[in-house]
Amino acid sequence: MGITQILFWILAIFTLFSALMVITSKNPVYSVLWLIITFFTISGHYILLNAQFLAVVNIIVYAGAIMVLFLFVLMLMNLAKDNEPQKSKWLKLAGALAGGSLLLVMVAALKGTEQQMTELGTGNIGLIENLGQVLFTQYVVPFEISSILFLSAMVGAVIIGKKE
Amino acid sequence: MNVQYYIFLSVALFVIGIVGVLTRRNAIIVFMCIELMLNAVNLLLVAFSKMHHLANSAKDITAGTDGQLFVFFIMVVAAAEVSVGLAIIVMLYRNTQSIDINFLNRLKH
Amino acid sequence: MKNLIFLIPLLPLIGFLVNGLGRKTLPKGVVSLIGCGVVLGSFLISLMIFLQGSYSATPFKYFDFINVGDLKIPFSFQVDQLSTLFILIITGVGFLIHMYSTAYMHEEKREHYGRYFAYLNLFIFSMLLLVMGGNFLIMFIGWEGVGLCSYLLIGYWFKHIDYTKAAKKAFVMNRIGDFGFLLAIFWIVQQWGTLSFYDLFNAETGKVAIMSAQNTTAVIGITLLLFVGAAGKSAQIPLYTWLPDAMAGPTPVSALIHAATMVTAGIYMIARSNVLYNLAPFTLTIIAIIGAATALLAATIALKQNDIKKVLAYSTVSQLGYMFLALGSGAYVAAIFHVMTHAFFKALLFLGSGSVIHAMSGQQDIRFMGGLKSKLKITYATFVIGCLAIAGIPPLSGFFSKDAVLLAAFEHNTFLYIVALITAALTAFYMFRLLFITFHGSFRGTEEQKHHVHESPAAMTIPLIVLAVLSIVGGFVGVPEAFIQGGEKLTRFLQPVVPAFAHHISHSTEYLLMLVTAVISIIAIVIAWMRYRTYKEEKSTPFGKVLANNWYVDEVYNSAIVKPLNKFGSFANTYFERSGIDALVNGVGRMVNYGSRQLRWLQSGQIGSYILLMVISMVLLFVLQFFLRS
Amino acid sequence: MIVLLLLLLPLVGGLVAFFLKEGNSARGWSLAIALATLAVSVVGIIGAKGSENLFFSAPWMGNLGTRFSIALDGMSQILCLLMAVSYPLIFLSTWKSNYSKPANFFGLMLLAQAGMIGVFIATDALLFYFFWELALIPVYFLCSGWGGERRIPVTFKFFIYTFTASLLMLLGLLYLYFQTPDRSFALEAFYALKLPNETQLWVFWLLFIAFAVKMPVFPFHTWQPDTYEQSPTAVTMVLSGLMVKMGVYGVIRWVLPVVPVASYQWGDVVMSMAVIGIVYASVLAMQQNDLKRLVAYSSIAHVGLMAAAIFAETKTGLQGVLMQMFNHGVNIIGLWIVVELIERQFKTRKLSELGGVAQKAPGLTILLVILALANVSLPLTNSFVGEFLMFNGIFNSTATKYSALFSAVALISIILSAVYTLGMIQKIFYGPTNSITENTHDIFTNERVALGVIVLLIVTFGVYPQPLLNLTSDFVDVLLKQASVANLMVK
Amino acid sequence: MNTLIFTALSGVLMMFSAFLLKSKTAVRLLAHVLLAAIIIINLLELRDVRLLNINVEGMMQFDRFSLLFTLVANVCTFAFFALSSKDMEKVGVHYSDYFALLFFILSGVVLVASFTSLLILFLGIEIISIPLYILTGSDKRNLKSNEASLKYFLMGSFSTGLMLMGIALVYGATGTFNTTLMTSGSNGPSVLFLSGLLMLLFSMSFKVSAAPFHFWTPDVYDGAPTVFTSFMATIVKVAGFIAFMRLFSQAFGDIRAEWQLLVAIVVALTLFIGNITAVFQQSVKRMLAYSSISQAGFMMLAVYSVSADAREGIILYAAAYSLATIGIFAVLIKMNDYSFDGFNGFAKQQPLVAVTLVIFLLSLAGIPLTAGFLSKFYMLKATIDAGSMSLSIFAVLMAAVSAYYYFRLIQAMYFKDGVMEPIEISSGFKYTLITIAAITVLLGIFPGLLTHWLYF
Repeated sequence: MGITQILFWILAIFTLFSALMVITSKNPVYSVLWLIITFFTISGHYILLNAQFLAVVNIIVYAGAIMVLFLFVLMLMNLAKDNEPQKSKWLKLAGALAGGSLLLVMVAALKGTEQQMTELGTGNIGLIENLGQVLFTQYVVPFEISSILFLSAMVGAVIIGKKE
Repeated sequence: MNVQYYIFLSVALFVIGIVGVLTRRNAIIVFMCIELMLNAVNLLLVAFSKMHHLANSAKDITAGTDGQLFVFFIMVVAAAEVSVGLAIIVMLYRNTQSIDINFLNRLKH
Repeated sequence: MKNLIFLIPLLPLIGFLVNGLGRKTLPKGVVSLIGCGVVLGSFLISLMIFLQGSYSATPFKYFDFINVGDLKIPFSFQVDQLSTLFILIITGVGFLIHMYSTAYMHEEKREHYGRYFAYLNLFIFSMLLLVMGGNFLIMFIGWEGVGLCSYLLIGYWFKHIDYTKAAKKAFVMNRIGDFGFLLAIFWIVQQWGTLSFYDLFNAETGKVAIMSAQNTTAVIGITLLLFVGAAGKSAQIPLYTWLPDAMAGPTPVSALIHAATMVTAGIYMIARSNVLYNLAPFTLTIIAIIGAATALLAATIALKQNDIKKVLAYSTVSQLGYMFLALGSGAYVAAIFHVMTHAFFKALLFLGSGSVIHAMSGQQDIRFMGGLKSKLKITYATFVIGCLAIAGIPPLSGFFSKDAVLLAAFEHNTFLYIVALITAALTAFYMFRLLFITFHGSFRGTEEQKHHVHESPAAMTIPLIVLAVLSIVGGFVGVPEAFIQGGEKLTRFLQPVVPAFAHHISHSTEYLLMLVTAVISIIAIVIAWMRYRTYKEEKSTPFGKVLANNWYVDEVYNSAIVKPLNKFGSFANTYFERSGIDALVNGVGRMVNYGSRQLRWLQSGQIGSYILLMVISMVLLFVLQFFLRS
Repeated sequence: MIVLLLLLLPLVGGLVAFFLKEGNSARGWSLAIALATLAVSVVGIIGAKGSENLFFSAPWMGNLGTRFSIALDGMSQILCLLMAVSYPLIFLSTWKSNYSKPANFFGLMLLAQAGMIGVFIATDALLFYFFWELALIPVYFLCSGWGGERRIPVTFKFFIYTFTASLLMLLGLLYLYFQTPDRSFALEAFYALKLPNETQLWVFWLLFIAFAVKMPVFPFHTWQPDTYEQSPTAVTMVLSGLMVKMGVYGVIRWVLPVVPVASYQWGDVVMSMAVIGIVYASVLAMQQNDLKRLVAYSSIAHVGLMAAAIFAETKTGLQGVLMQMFNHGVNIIGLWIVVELIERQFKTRKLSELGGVAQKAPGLTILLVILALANVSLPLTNSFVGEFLMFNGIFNSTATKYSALFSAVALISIILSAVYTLGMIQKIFYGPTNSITENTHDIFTNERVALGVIVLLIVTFGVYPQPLLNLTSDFVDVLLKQASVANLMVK
Repeated sequence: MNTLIFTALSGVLMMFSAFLLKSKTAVRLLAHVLLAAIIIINLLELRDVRLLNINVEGMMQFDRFSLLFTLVANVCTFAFFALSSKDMEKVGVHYSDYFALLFFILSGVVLVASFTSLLILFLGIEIISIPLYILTGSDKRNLKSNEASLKYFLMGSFSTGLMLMGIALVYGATGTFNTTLMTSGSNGPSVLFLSGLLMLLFSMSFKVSAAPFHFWTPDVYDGAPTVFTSFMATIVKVAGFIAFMRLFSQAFGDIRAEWQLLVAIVVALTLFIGNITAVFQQSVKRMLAYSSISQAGFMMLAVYSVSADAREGIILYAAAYSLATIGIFAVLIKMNDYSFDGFNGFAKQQPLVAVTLVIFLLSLAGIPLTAGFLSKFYMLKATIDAGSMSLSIFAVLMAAVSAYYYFRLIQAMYFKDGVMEPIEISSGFKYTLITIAAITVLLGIFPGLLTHWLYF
């Protein structure tokens, strides 16, 4: 049981706990905050898997940009109160059960994979220059394509957001 | 260590996201849960990329990079999606003063 | 020769076409001229053939009627002694009746007059087809043709809905017979692959003639089915009820179709296929029994009828029963003989009654007649002759033919003989009852009838006289050997086609039987004389009532067959069809609609439920993929 | 070429008819086209015996293994003749009844004719299916466009019913296509198939259902009376006189020879269905008060007999069927013409409301009586020959153990048919006149001509049927050889 | 590749056209011109004439199939423009931006039609989806439109999550995103691989609105502005199918036995729910939404039986279905009343248009002599070839049901007489409709016109 393993367990527990908090906490703002924490723990995982670049990007993009955006919107709608309307507990139960069974099934299915499972490796492909290398040689086309995505998203945001 | 743990972890996260989607009424929270699902996927991808790197680094030094790049693209897309999604939610809020998805039932049958 | 024969049926056909198409334009004179002329023409031709005695066992083939695979049915005529005899009767009596009709129907409107003669000619044509046909199919064509004509002529006065109903009844009853006939035909095809009489029956090579096996299923089946056909056409139990109703038609029609010719088609058919019947003694027995039963039943009914034509109708049925009795006893010649004589005197009686009705301006109920003998001398005289003939008083024709029948019956089965004897007595009784009530006593009609009463014109009386003569002398062709050497002319004449009846009783017994018959008839007549010399109201006994309503047979049929059929029909129509089959078909559509209405609830509009359903189905599919598939 | 012409004439003519503005020109045009088709078909049958004119084949639809191949063999000839003879009669007899939007009406009529001719001459399964539907669609529009007040649901039921069945047939054909070695829809390829028995047993139903609904055979018949009742009489003529034959034709062409063993195996089932149907329909016909429904049921009875005779698999029976297809078509069109006349004059089809017409309209009476006699298949009318042959075929069939029983039960129909047909005549024509019928006028020239032609056909082929029989004799021999596989095996 | 580039570029151009061109007519004209240019380029590319070559690192593969489909999609879009682009003005003020988004979507279509890497697939689908979320909501004042857009967005991104999970699992199993290199291990496909496959199956089913992942379809199609519904229901949907087929034939073709059962179930469900539910609809628009589901069921048959027939068939189906549906929608947009009764007496007022509508409906119902029949025919052919008679029988029965609701519209137009307030229809519109109808019939008689491009 190496140090990485111990760290993994701790992080995993944190991740799951905070994720659960995201979906359970009454106050939306809290959920946002919990989600941010989740992202941090996930970044932790990335570091463990020494994908440093992704860890950083994750924090910047998600925790930094996206979640802040969420927060803004929530504030703007001042929904930061605990009395958010709840689904009837039957529906909740049903949802939980469905999700639980899905988990059960997938886990049951995937644990059959044990024998052909390989160990995780180390190595520094996660470093920015290596990624950059590949990104701008092999993956340049998708990279360009994603620009179309952004353009359309931008136009969309304008169409939707702009007051008439 | 064994990749299996990561599979289970991310599957668990993924399912938690799904459960969130199923159990919450607030559109934004639902959306956040979806983001959670995406992150679960990211985690899994990274884990796999490491795995494949170990498996194939002998013949190809950049083996497994693609997985991490995919994560990168997912983040890109997620960002774009968020911008649009929030715009839509705000628009709806402007019109109805609510983002409760239970009230979205003008269209049915 | 061949073409000459073809002319025989062709002439009436032409007459039919001309009269039918020109019924609006042609004046009555022309119509009657054509109508009678064509029949006379074919009569003369057939007479010529008869005198030449030029018969041919092999049929004359004109063209392929049906020629499919190995089923070859030519359109062919066969003119041998048997058919010639019938042709003579048909055309001869037919001509007289045509002539009679010209006077009887003269009040009809022009186009209806034309229509009448067209029908009459068509009937002669079909009847000739029937008797001349060289195979069962051509015979069947004529068979149905005469059925059609009787339908048309019974319903001739179509304004009266009842008449048309009677016509329909007649046709349907005949159809029931034809049902049997057709099946028999198919069976014959199956057995012997041909329908030609020659190929079936000729002594040397005939497929049936060379058979030895008796009472095989096929033979019995075929003969029985053929008999069903005959029973339908010749009004035997159980299919006789149409004949009395058929009296709705004009009287000459009754005389021609329902007495002289059409109803004897059944006898002709069985006589024609005697070779076949000789192989099926079982069938013959049944025929004999049914014949005797019919004869008796009809005779009893005739006792209580008050409609002059009804009496004659039932007596016809009874006489037909006689003929079948003869057939059943194997005495084909006797049957044919009786057909011939019966054609004479029954036609005579019908025409006589027609003359009476004519004189009484449409009155048919004998209770309102009486004392006509002074006014209608000729009619009366001829009528008496007819009655004597049918009663079998020697030496009139009826005596010989009836005697031949009784003799055969006696040798075949004593019981049947006794039944026949009783029938003979009854016949004599009701015929003279009719005679006395009609012509004797005092006049019971209305005043202006009384003034109107007059002897019929020559066109009507001449046929009466001719037929009367025939009724007297007609019997001499069949004087039994017992009387004169070289009697039984008819038998010898028909020898090539119809085998003679093998007598095996002494002449003395034969004399005795004749005596018995004659005496019994005379006694019956005397009783009738005492009872009906002067008309008095008949007191109705319950049994008499049963007879008057002819044993309620019609009612029984009605409630036993017609009603249930209609019940079933209306049930099927309203319930089984609509809410049975159709409901099933529509049910599918309804089901779809219902399902549609239910499925819509899945589309609740709630994202939550949508995703929930998706997740659940995901789970299910996962389970199916990983844990249920082997 | 002639065969192609036979198809193109009504097709093009129909399309042109749509663009004719005013009614009479459309009428005249379509009548002209119909007559032209008649001429062509007569030439095609008498003129061009076995010459190249009777076949046409061209590639189409690329690599689907189907060809645009059409041919006129004995059966096609007799049916095309029927088509060609009927249409002028229909147009002639309905000359006086004025339809709204005549251009569309006659255009659709001609299109339907093209479709049906196509069905009768197609020798390629896919092509056959194409025409099958092409014939259905115009008729659907005709019925629900010009029909009675309940037309829309009734016609729709008819459409869905037949459409579903025909889709199943398509699957059957498709399946057979995959069984052919060289993946082809050609008729010969289908005939060359030797399918294993158990396969045949279920393929049979896929194919047969479509035809059974079209004919219709007993349990599938419920659409028919309603449809006949609701559609305009001209269309009813097409439906009952011609379209019905598509079903019979289909069985003879695409079922019997293609799945012989199954046809043999299921023969008893189908025959009993048919025979029950005959009696059942006749009994129902006796119950009807509506003239159209009565004729409809009697038609069901007659067609049932054809169905039974087909599966008897005897030469006489099949020749009878082929001949009867022609006769029944002609006769029933005649009956419908009379129905049309009566309906147009008295504005009612209720038998109970009619009566005494004979006194006023003797011409009509005589013609109808002759038609009725043909309907009860009296000797010397055409249908007697056909039915005689069919009954004979059934009775002498070796394909079923119960041949005698079947024919006996079926033969009951000649009694029942007499009952309801004569009943009909009696109710309409005999007895005293009433308020509705007292000022009846006799028939017009055009109707007189149409009915006259029909009566002529009835009598001619009743007295001398041999020409029609010769036309189809060879075809039946070939067919039986093809289907005779069944007779080798014991049931 | 050229097509892709030019489509994207024209999208950008349209973006800026708002500043350059003031009149909407000019904008529309520009859009038409650009699309025409794209079609030409596409044609050239199909005939192997490339203006510029770009190394795509084996992430895309512009084979005949993809190019032919792109061509079909572009042509259909052109028909869509010709018929309905004028009606986009009614939706909102951002006229040029709508065009821009449509072009972006088209580029997405090109991507999903020619991907060989799951990354491209993912990007393509997103490029298709995100603009659609917006177009759905583009009628901003209309609550239904808003609601539809949010529903579509949430469920769409949910399915994206599923798809990503699938991709990840597949990647885990094979170590590559390249669909052509994916090989299941020697001892059968690993569980990872299969569960990834399932996830992908779910998400793709969602995109093509196959049951039980179809729930979004009726609501979204109903809520979206009709113009865009028409686009969504046709071009986008069939693009989804092309992606579906490509993915399952390339990546999972060799382990067909593993997933055919599931696909069969999905097909059956889709056909059943789509057809049965459509029967009861009272609004034509919603009926068309359900009919699109049922048609999807038929197209799924191509996925079920990945074969040459299926490829030809799906192309033909794409063309037939898109053209017919676009035509019907184009007329529907003009109507003031979307209910069936709204069409009562339509034939009297617009005989010519009615005829074309009838042709489109017959094509959808799969009546011979229309492209619709042949495309269904191809599907059945492929299915029977793949050895599932029962499935095809079921499909056929459902097709019969579909005739029920299509003919309801015909009945309304022709046989039910009602007074509908007149609608203005330009002659150009009419001629376009007639042309499209003519194409539908032509393809119904000579499918070779289209399919032979796959080979020569």
